[in-house]
Amino acid sequence: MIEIERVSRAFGGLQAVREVSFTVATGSITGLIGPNGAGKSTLFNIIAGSIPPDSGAIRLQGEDITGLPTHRLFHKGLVRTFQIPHEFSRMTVRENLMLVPAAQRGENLLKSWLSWWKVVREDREILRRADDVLAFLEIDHVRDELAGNLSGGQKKLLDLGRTMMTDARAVLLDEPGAGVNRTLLGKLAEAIERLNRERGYTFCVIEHDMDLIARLCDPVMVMANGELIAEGDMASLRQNPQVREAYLGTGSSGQTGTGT
Amino acid sequence: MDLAGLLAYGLFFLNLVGIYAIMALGLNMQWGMTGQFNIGIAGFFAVGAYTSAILTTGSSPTWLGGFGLPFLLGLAATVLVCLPIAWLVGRITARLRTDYLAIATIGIAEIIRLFFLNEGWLTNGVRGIPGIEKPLGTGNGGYLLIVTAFVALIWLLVEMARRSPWGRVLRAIRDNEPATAAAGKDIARFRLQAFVVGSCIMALAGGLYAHFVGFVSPEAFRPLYGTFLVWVMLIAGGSGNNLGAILGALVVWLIWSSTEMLAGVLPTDLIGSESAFRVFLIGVLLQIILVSRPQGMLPERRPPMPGEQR
Amino acid sequence: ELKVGALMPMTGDLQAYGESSRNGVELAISEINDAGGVMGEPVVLEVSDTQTEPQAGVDAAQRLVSVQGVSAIVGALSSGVTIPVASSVSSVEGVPQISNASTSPVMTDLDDNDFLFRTTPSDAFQGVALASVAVENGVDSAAILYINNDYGEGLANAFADAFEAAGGTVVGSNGYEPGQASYRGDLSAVSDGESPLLLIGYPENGQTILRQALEGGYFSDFFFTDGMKSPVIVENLGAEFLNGSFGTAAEARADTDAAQHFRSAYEQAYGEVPPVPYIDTAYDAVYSIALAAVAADSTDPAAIRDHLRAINDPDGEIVGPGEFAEAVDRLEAGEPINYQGASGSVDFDANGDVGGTFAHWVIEDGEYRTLEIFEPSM
Amino acid sequence: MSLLDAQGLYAGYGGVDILRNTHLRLGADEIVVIVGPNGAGKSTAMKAVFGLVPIREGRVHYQGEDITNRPPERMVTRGIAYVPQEANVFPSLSVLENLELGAYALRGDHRPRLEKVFEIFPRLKERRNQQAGVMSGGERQMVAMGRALMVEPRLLMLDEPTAGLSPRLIDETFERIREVNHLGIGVLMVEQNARQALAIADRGYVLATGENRYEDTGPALLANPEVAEMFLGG
Amino acid sequence: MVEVIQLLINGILLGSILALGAVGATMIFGVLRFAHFAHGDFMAVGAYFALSVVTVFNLPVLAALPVAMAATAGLAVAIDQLVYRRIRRVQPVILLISSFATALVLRSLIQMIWGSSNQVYETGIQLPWRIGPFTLKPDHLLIFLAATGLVVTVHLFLTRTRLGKAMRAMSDNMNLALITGIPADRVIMATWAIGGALAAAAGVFLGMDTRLHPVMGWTLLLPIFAATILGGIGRPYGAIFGGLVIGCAMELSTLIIPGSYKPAVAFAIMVATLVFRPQGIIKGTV
Ligand SMILES: Nc1ncnc2c1ncn2[C@@H]1O[C@H](COP(=O)(O)OP(=O)(O)OP(=O)(O)O)[C@@H](O)[C@H]1O
Ligand SMILES: Nc1ncnc2c1ncn2[C@@H]1O[C@H](COP(=O)(O)OP(=O)(O)OP(=O)(O)O)[C@@H](O)[C@H]1O
Ligand SMILES: [Mg+2]
Ligand SMILES: [Mg+2]
Repeated sequence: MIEIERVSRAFGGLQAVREVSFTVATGSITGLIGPNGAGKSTLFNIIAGSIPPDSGAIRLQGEDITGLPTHRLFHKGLVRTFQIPHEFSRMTVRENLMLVPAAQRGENLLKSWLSWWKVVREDREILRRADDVLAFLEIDHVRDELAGNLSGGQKKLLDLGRTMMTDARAVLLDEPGAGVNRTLLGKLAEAIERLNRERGYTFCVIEHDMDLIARLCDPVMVMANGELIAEGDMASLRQNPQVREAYLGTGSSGQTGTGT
Repeated sequence: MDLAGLLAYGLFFLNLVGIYAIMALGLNMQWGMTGQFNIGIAGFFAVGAYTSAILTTGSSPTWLGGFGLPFLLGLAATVLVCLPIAWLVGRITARLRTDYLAIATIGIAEIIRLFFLNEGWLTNGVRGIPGIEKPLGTGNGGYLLIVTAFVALIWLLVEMARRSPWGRVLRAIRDNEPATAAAGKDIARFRLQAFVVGSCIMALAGGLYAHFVGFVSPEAFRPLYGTFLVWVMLIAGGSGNNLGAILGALVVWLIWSSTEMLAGVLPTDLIGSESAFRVFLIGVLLQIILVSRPQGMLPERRPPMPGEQR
Repeated sequence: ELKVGALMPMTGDLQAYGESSRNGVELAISEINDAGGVMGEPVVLEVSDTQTEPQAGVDAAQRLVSVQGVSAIVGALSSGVTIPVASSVSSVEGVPQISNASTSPVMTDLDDNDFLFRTTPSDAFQGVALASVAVENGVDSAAILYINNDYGEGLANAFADAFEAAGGTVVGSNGYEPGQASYRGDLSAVSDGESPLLLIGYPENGQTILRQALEGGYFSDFFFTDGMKSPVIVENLGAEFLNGSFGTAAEARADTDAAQHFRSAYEQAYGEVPPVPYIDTAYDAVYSIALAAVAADSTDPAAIRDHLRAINDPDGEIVGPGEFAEAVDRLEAGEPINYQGASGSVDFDANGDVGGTFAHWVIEDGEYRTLEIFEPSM
Repeated sequence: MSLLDAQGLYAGYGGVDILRNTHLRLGADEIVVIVGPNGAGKSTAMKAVFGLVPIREGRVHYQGEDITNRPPERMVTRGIAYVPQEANVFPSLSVLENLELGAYALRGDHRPRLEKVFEIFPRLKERRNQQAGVMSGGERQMVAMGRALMVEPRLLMLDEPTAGLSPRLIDETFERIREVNHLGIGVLMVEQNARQALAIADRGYVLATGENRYEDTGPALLANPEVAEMFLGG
Repeated sequence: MVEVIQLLINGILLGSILALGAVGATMIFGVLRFAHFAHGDFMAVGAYFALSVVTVFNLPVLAALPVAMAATAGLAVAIDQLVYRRIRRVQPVILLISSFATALVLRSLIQMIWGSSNQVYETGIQLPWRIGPFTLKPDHLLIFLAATGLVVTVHLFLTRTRLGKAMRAMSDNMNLALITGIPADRVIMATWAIGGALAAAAGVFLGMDTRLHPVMGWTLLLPIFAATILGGIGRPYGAIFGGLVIGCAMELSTLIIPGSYKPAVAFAIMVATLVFRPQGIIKGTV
């Protein structure tokens, strides 16, 4: 689905991403882990067109998409979330979701003026979808609240909800679990699995919660200092000394494995 | 001070209010809905006024005239002429953030004004263009009907735009650009559209103004009356709220003209200069409005959800 | 009761002129009222501020007409305000409007239903007058810096044409934008190091330009038009640098009774000689309106308009501003009069314009002194 | 005497109470953890204590002194440091400047303090001239913590300090928190990594819809099956 | 060539006046995130304060300068406390419109107190020194030196005290600044005081070079903003640089284009800067 080929990116003297290559297979849920500052989010930014790579190429289903602007990628079915939630803070939660669907008739000003009733009808349909998503994420009680007033975790959920409003084929999730309550996180994992299974979404997930990664992802890529240092399933990575040293540490969090 | 006189002044007054209300609506599309800080309103206002003036007046040896088009065609032309200009300005300034856009647009507006001032072959330069007629020989009353019709039409169009998904994208852009891009919206396109539509509305107001006062010269398009007053109207009325924009135009113009009577009440030796005191009063009233109702008289309300009655 | 509206820039760029023009208006009204008023009632003045902006100007004018119910308007000053007021208020409402200071040639042909008049001559005249004065002073080449508005541009062109026709050379001519902090670049652009500078403008920026011209060594000799005839300039810059500078201004023959009457009355009322131009023109505008109302025996605006020319009957008895009571008597007796104002004969032509005489003045010992008053030969 | 004692708090944003009769208590050298679902009001409780959300009813005492609704900048001079959940660094300032600003309210040489922070987060020393706004999510979290430690607080309030940190750093962070606590600093923190947090905590509160639901020692809460199922992810 | 150099000298003078205004404007922009439209009128007020000192106590202008600066600083702080403080938490645009109202109030107050005609500190003309083909006016040297001195003082103040950093912190995130224990109100007051004092100095210098008039500052506002933008918003050093560039460009422009288009030069530079280097010539992201 997504082929990342020898992608590099430096910021000043810092080589944030170095010659990284891997493939996110269609229909997979691929994990991406690594220490803080390893370059994971930077890689996401490159894939999603937010920043250009210094070298290397990105292909989406064989098509070269390197350097395409974000909104074009969206229409090719590539969607992302942000590590720090990017909500529309002065719009309501519902509006945050209703914004997302592509090619809305009413996004054309002339059509809005000339065929108002069709626009309203279409919008009603979108609203229904949005309410479904909110109910699923258990934040429908705040649906008319301004998104800026949500709690930190609620914002993360809203971010995920926006990807559910699309007909995406490939979704990049940057730490969907950070700050989300563990009980809800379980449900979130379910949601991701279901989207993957039922709608055929392909996921690439950055996450520091090893329980979540272990439960969802196969394969898992490990980055450190901008390079890809290992890949495989979580169980094998846990045994990899390099990964343990760079990332998991020896303490409890890497090992208390199967919480759920 | 008889009733007929008051009525006559009222008609006149409302004409100007209507013209300013249209400008405030145009600004609302740019600022209230998209967050584009355009302080070059006077530039587009001037483009509209001059376009209509040049196209509808009789011929003259000193400036490019003699087209003698009818009123409505002149107004249509304001929009058509403004379109490419606003598009160009919008393209140039597309990437600019709020404060930068503000200062760029005020610069462009001044350049436009200096152009009209110095290119006499086109605009009769400093002398201005006289003899712009009201359509069908209407007086202030008749013209008020026309202006009111335009205010209503523009209000309807802008309000529909605000409630449409198009408006929703604009508000999203105002809120958070990267996230809007991540949601697949072509930010540059939407911003440009809002800028161009808003500017064309201002140009249309310019055309109405030219026919109302019958004369245009560069003096009418200096920043104070061409731009800041419109801002004051929108902010005092309630940015983001289209009725607020109209109400703001009414209230602010009322303050502007009624302070003169207020200032006359105080003895001159107490306040030095009556007229300076009037400006002082305007400033103070404005401050009071801003401090006591910073959201404006009619604050922004979120557009109704589809199916919701509002 | 006759109500006269004064539409003056009490704020904005031309404020200084607005305030003194109002003095002229008030002076005339108090004299008229002392002489018994119009139709037995005192004349009432309503002042309104144009802010030197057209939008505010038309609004103020409409308020004067509709709310205050004035029968005639004196003003406005700048053509940029006077013309919109004429085309959207006075010609529509049918109220005569007499500008005391707008000199734009555009007004001559304006389609104003014959409601727009002025008591100051069009720019076209002064340029010619100034050229002949310059030649007379031995100027054979000159640089011009003019304020970039219709006043400045009109005068600069009229002067340049007449001056060149008389054999002079214009070494450089440039418009300047008001409100700049530095005009050194502008000065440098027109200076050739020896020719004198013709500065057409108003004291606001003119003073800065003069100062920078002197301090930068760009010019040391100057001549001016009426706009720069202001004692404050000499006061602020020092007489020694300006002595010998000369200029023109629309001015009535100072030796007429009317002019002398005006000057002494003004001095008595305000404790100074009229400091800037356009005060006497404002004063005459009020007299014309009052006399026309008496002649029409009505305060109806259209009737006043219809009689504005009638008070200048060439066969009539000449009356001046100090003789209002006599003029009223004559008019009531049905005899024709010919008003001779402080600023000149005030004979409105078919376009509502007046011809005019000009003063050739010089600065001597820091004082403005009028050398002669003459009528330019066009 | 307890370090912090908040009783019967009612507070919220513009009219609606988010906190309803919430109470929190913290002994002088305790680590206390607040857990609960998203939107429960955990962050709001922290903000209310720190004077960022007006308290409508109830009192907050710090070292016996009433600090209810005091302005936040006064809290710092009293020795309370707070790391908010979001927007907790100055994005356009460098890491070093962020840290220096942490000690703004304090007099004297701050270099020793700076060294101590760098010791805890060596990564920050490496990247000290980096603009904080472009740091990775985890790095920012370190900057924010470091900034708070610069005040040498008596009471450290942390809102989800480990969100976005790698497992290894989470371990380290909790380790640091324990060390800090051993120096006699009270720590009040909100955590979603509840199991680990409760494991090092002296006591814990479970907050749901603005009310105190459970309150016990860390291990006891962990052992409570109801709490585990509802709030700790089973 | 001589002409170009002479114009450059003039440009540096104009530029140093612009720079004084721009440094204050840029600091206010940096901390409070709004374009302060009353800044030009602060300049005018400062100039008139000095005029009062000069006429009442019969002092030379430079002696009146510190008084005018202090008085204007006080005025700026007072206006902030009275008006801006109350609306600081709303949108910056409200502050902007409010500053516009402040501008109206100040300008009309000047008219009511000092009248609206042209005034000068000292009557008469100061004849220039002639150095080879160039002319230089003693006052200009004085203005340039004083402006430089002021800018250096501000520089030292910002770097030697923690205030500069605190200002940038506040412009980043006011809430976080509070949490960090930065006394926001005091920092803001200091910003206003410095901005007001510098504006007053610029006004006094402008008055020495031209004349005093109620709108003297207002007309200089746009070039000041142009300088601010050119230098990168929130960058005091950038503002100095921007002021000098705009000053020189405006003076030199008359060599190429008609004087009536002169104001467009500043704007054209400004727009070009914005389009091609939006962060300003000296990089400013604050
Ligand atoms: N725009 C930028 N300019 C300079 N440096 C940057 C920029 N963006 C990221 N970096 C640096 O690049 C490195 C990689 O950052 P990145 O955000 O990709 O890390 P990450 O793997 O996502 O870490 P985390 O898990 O903490 O989010 C970091 O050291 C960061 O400071
Ligand atoms: N500024 C605000 N204005 C209005 N409501 C707010 C505001 N901030 C938070 N809320 C609301 O208050 C409730 C509690 O928010 P709070 O941030 O305290 O939750 P939390 O327990 O910290 O959740 P999380 O674990 O997700 O961070 C939420 O429903 C939220 O929508
Ligand atoms: Mg990251
Ligand atoms: Mg929280």
